[in-house]
Amino acid sequence: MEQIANQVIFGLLALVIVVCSILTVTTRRILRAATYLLFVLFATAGIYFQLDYTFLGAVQLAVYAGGIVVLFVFSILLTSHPGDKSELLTAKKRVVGLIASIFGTIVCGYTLLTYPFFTKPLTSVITGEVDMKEIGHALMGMEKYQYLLPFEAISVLLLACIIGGIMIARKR
Amino acid sequence: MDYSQFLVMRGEISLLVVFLLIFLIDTFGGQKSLKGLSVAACVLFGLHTIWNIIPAESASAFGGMYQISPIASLVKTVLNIGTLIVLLQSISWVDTPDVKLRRGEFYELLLVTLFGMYLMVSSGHFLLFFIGLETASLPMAALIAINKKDTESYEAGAKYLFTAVFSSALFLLGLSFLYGVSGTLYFDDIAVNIATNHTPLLIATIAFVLAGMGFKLSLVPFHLWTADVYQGAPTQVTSYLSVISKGSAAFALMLILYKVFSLDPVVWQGIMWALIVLTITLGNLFAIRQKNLKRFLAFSSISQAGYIMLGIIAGSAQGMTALVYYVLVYIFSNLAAFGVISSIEHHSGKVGMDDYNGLYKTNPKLSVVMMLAMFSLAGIPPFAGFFSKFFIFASAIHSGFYILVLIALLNTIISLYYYLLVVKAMFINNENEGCAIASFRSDNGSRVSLIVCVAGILLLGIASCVYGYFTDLSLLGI
Amino acid sequence: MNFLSLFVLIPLLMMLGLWMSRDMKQIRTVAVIGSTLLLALSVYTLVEFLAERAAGNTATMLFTDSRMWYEPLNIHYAVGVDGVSVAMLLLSSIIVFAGVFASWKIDPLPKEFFLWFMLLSTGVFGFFISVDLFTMFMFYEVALIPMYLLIGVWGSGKKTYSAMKLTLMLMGGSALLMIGILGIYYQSGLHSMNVVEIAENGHIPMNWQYFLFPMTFVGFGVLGAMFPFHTWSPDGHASAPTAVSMLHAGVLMKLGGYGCFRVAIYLMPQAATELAWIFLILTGISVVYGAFSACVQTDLKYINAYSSVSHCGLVLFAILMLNTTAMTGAVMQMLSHGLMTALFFALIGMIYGRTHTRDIREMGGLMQIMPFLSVCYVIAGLASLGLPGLSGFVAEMTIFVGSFEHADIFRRVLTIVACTSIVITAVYILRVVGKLLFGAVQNEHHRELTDAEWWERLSTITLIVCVAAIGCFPHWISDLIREGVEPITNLLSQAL
Amino acid sequence: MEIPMIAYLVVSTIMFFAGVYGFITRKNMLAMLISLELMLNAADINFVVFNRYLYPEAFEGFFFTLFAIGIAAAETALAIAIIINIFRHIRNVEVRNLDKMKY
Amino acid sequence: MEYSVIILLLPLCMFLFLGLAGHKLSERVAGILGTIGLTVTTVVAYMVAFNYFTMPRNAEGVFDTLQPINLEWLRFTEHLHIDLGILLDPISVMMLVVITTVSLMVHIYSLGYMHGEKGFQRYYAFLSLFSFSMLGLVVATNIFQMYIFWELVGVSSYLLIGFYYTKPAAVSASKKAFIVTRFADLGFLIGILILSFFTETFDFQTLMSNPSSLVTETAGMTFMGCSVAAWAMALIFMGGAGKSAMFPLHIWLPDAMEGPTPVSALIHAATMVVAGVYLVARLFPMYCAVPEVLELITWVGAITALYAAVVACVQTDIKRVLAFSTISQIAFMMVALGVAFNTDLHAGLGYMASMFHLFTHAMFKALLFLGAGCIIHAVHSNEMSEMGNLRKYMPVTHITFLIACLAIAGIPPFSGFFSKDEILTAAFEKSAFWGVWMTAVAGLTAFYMFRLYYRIFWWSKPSYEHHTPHEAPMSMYLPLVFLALVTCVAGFIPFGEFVSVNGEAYHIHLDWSVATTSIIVALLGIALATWMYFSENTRPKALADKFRALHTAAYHRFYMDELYMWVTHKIIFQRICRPIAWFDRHVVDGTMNMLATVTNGVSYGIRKLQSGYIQWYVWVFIMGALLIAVLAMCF
Repeated sequence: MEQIANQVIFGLLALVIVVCSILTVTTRRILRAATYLLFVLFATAGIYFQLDYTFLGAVQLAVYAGGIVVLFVFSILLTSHPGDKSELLTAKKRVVGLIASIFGTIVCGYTLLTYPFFTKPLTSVITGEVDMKEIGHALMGMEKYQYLLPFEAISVLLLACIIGGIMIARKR
Repeated sequence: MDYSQFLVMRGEISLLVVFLLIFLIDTFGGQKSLKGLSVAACVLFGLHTIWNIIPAESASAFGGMYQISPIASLVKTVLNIGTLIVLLQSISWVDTPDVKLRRGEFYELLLVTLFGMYLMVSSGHFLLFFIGLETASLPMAALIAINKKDTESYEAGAKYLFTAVFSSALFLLGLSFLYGVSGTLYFDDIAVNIATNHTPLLIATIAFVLAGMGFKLSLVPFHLWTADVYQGAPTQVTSYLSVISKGSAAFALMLILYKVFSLDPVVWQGIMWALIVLTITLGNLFAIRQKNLKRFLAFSSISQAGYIMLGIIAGSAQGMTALVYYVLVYIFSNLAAFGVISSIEHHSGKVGMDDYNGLYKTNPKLSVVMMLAMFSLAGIPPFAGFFSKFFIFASAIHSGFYILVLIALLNTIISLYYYLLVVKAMFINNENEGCAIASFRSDNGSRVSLIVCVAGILLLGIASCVYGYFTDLSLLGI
Repeated sequence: MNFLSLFVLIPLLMMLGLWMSRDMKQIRTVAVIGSTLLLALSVYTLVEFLAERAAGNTATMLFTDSRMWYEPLNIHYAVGVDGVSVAMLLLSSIIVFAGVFASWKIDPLPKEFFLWFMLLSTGVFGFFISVDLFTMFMFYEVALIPMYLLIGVWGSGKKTYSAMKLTLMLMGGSALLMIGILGIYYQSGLHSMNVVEIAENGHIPMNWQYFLFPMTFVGFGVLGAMFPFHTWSPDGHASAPTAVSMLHAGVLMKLGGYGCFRVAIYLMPQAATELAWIFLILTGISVVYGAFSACVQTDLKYINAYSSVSHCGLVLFAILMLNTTAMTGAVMQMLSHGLMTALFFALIGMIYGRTHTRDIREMGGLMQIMPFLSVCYVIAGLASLGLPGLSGFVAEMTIFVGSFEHADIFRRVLTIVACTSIVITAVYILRVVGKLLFGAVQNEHHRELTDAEWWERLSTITLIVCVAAIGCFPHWISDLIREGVEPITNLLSQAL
Repeated sequence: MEIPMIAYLVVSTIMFFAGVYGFITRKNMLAMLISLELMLNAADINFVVFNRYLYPEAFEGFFFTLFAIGIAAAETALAIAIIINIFRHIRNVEVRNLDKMKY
Repeated sequence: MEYSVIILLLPLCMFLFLGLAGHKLSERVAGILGTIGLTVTTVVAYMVAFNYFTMPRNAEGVFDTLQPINLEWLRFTEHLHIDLGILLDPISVMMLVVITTVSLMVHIYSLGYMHGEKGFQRYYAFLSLFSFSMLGLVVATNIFQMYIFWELVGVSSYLLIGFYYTKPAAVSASKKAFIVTRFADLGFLIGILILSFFTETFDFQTLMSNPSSLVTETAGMTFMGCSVAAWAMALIFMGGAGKSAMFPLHIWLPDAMEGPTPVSALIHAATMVVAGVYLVARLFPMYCAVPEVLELITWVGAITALYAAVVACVQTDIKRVLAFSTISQIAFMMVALGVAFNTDLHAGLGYMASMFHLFTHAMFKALLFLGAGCIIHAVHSNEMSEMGNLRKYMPVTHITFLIACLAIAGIPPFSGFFSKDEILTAAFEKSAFWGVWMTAVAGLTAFYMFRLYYRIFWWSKPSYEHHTPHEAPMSMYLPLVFLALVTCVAGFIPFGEFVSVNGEAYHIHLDWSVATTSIIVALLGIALATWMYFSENTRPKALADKFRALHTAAYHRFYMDELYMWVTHKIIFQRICRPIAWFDRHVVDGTMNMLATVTNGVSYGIRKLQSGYIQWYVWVFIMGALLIAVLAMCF
């Protein structure tokens, strides 16, 4: 029963992701695109939840949906009038884009499908979500599979991006 | 918790200290101290360079996430030297009214990107590597767009940023595949786990990883941003981009290929073979027609990247030595060229090749420096470029890539052609009526940097100890 | 540091001196002192060499000195000379000496001119004293690149085109060469760049020789103006300033022959034996083809350039005959051609400097106007067409006799074909002499021209004396060269 | 029956290349950036799925995704700054206006 | 006889001295210095000759061959080396005498003839150079030395023909002379190469010690149907034929008359042009080893003799007549050699006759040329139409000229009679065919010589308006007188005592049957000439009209020059050189340029790749990555 529910939920999430992804890149209204993106991000968070990575799902919601999409919406509102439609794409451009994406899908799909993954049953290893304490230790530890250094490093990156962003965006 | 592990990261720490000091001066310093910022940056960075000049022992920290080897440490020193030269060359430029407001940011962003490159060079884990890659490229976009009122500059910034994030997305996809195949992101473990793997997925992975790195190195066909960005960015940033960024990426790519994909090099050697041929040839073909010197040097640097790759494809300690040596020489030669260009641009605002007609009559010293740089880039003895080319070819030949080297060598003819065009403009052509570049005296920073570059061009080849030293270090392992 | 290194050091010091000179007088002083020192040094080398040989030293190379340079690749700065290189050094220093005087009044930028000129000389001398493949190759390229600016800045006519063509084609050759050298280095199994060592102990596998020999030979052959890679020569020579043409045709083209001899054949005798026929055909074509082309040219320098193609073709042709006599002849031909073609170019430069044209149709009767130059021109012409008593004759005869030593009909027929060049040479030389020097004065303005100045006289007389010296007393130079050639032919006979 | 891993992978692949399509075809720079988010997100899903299905012992994919989200945020911020800067100068964010330098 | 080296060194020194310092000297000093130098040389040569021929013969009754000096000059291989030395044997000593004598006469003569010419000093320098080269040629100890001096005489001839270098005709004549002989020398050189390869020596004495070595070494080897030995010897003969102006390589000689007349006398009559004969004589034993080549020599000689004689009959330029007569006479010598054989003295009669004729011909032909020089000097023209009746004005010239004409026509007791008679005898010995042929040519000789003689000295008196011809100065007519005296007495020299095919003494005795015939034929020729040219009349013109075709053809030397012109200009120049030069510029060089153009074109063509649009860049990016992946998977 649980299995079936899982499958149904996955099916829904997958459908949302696929449909909204495509809508995101095809809609002519930029604000709608942002909205569809939001749906995709929600659905992705859903997948993370489904896979018992609830912390990750939460981060996804907070940072992506809460942060990035809001940023997008603000800048969209800043740079265009709501309801503006961008003009139709030329056929040539569409074909070119389609070639690349379909070719890419085929290549990646082929490689993934032919690869003999040795999947382990989901339930056999861990059940339930990841322990937050464990996550904290891993994030702050210095041993193998612990991530203090990247944590420090990304802080520098974020600082630099802040500096850069401010520098570019400020008036003078 | 063993915080002494941070001590292994001597170079990164001291770089961050420099960064913080500048940040502090910038943020809290008065108007007066800001004036001295450029000099302070040079001095501080010089100290940092000297502090790190002795290569570190091989060591591993953070459970193998950070790995340092003598040769990697040497690469950092090489990058330091290059950055120092760039800093010297930008002393007068940051004081121009447009840039003055942002000079603090200029130094900060520059140092952060360098920090990112450090991480790339000495990471042992793909997460750290990826963060390093992003740290090296995202602030770079801001740097490129630093002349934000200048159309070309922000256009270049946007082009760089979009291509960079696209390539990092692709790189990320490749990494996810790699993770799926090997189950880990530690370099050493991956190498063990994929030892006998020959599946299409792994091949696609290699292709995507190469594409991601190929962007930084501007290998054909991942190079198209290069020319526009080089042209649009401020010259100082262009020079930084063309030597430091490229040099670090080259070494990082080598690191990945040697460490991660070392056990089965046939696949990536095949891909590299094609990439090298394309890169050198197309770079050269585009360079022929360029009239803007910055754009011209962009294409020249594309083909130079192809030559650098010859050291990687060799897949040996010799290739590694040759690569690092090549990068060093390339730094001196290219920075000499950019130094001249920026000096002239600073004084006359001209960057066209035709503007250089008859330069020798008005500015003989600068033209001689430019000529030396061109000859060195073209690989003419007795300048250092000849030696670096020879060694890199030797390493590729040693690994049996005769045809590849032959193609590369035939391409040197084309490259010689366009390098000579610059020489021709300066020495042979007559100056343009009325709009010749007037005679001027460049600022001290440029002078020092150019003298350093010329010394490097003239001495690096003759003084064999440099190459010998590099060899000793690279034999100690990556 | 043994004294051979002075050959590189002196030009370098001269460059330093030139760099510091302030006016024309100082420039000339430096140039004259330097070139005289070089001349003296090469004579000293010759004397020492002969003394050493007389004392019974039979090593292949004398005065060797080897210093580790690049240890990881076992590259040495290794010098040493044998008979052939001694002869070449002598040739180079003579021509540099003459060249300095021929460019006495160079304009504009005299300082820069001599700086580049001396860089060129450095390369040339360095090449001839090197016994290490890397250093050899390095000096080879050092000698090539100054040509670009020398022609481009001080040349005439379509100088930028010619300079570019010359540089690029020669660089193309050196690209092949680099493959060849690296291949030799890695395939010989010795981890050594030393020419003598590789020749004596190396074993380059046969299939590799098939690849590397053509690379090396063509690489050097381009500089030796081998058909069909000779087309840089006419344009390049025509556009170059006098002294540069002299040095280029006189010495630089010899680098090609010397390289073929010292690297391609010395190190890969088996392949040389088996593949010689291909290049024999090409060089045979060069010989006749160059001569025929020269017959219809109207520009003095073009005539001489094609004549150089023919004569240098003969050099390579003889080298490929792979026996002692022919190779001795080849080296003698290098010497002889070097001297007389330098003489030719010097004279053409002097005539051009006066008449401002090189078109033989626009000149005539110069004998009445500038007798000294004209007589020298006739002498040069006679040397070129192989008059006994001048150097061309002994060289060509040695080559023909040597080439004819082969028993197979193919080489004999080729030899006979090559022999016909002496007739064609006579045709175009006499055609020029007849049109240019004899007959009536074509242009009345020419009557006001003056004959040679003292520096020009010095330059030409030096060369003429050398041409005549070799032509009259060939045995010592021939013995000197033969002694240098023999180790190679010994290897060849082992290879058979 | 469990959900097969490959299903997730297919979804993420479609998402990725939808992003590629958008990136190549959209005219608005912000729309391109949105497409880019799709691509990054797709790669993140891969990491998570591989981690969960294949290598659940360690949390490498998990943490990679965590950091990748952070990086994505940073680059979005920077990109938007640059786009805003462009908007200030040319009053629109059409990508085709960025063609001053070519050939 | 080491002192014989003076013979070579002295002219060489004279040449160097006059060449380098001549222009500093006055004309007179230079001329006299040169003459004195040559006088000394002549004296030494006579001493050598005297000493040599008074030397006792060896056991076989032969004069020893001496090599007083032989230095190695250039070593090729163990066996092959060029030596420079002096070889004295009967023919070389005889040649020494001939050359020095004629040369001395010319030196003296030129003092007057060239007086006041621009470049007088240069002229004497060249004369010395020529004397040196020619003497070096005849005393060569090996074939390569001969070749060396062979080339040197070629060059001195070139320089002297082109002495009047401002005259285009002289320049082109000198060029022609040089190139034609060069072409012949090519054959000579190849011949030497073949010869030396098989016999492994250049040395004459070694070669002579085993004359058949070449044949034995090359036994069985053929090339294009002929044996290699025959090829070698024929090619060497080609060199001789070129120098000696044998048909068809004769074309340069008539043009060579553009040079100063004394030069023609020296080089193109007496000495250099007989070098070919001398060469064949020198290698005679080797030629006897390949009789087919001797046959060839006979044919070439005979055809040349007839051809030249016919042409000589209609030429109007007196020097040209003499030139063709020279060709014809040298051909006589060649025929004599061709019909000889070295088995015994009798069979070798032709050899002796040839040398004898060489000797006598040198004297009287030099005399004729010098005489012609006096005439030209007097009337300032070469054309017969400008002359006539000159006997009144120039008595000495007239007499000496007549003597020479009688000699060449073969009228006893002048020298030509004796030598020519021996040749005819030898020809008859070989076969009647050759005898009759050569006798006919001898008749023609008498005819055209007397045509010349009458046309100059009799005929009618043209109007010498501007100047009256006068006898030449003493420096000019003294040599004439001397040579005339020699011509009168030389026939009585017992030449066979000194020179013969195997070196033994040979007593010349006239074969009266042959002699009578030849005298009668000669007299007939003279009579015909007298009938036609003794005084002005229309008979020559009538005859010319009657045989118009023949006359025109002969006048144009049977169009040999035109043929050569056509071959050289139309074929070699237009059809070979120009296309090659075109090919070089447009195909070979064009390919190189095309490489550059194509590169540039490609560069231009692909510029759109760099379109400036990010999305295009990205598209290329992703397609590149995917394609690389796919390709890598495929391979």
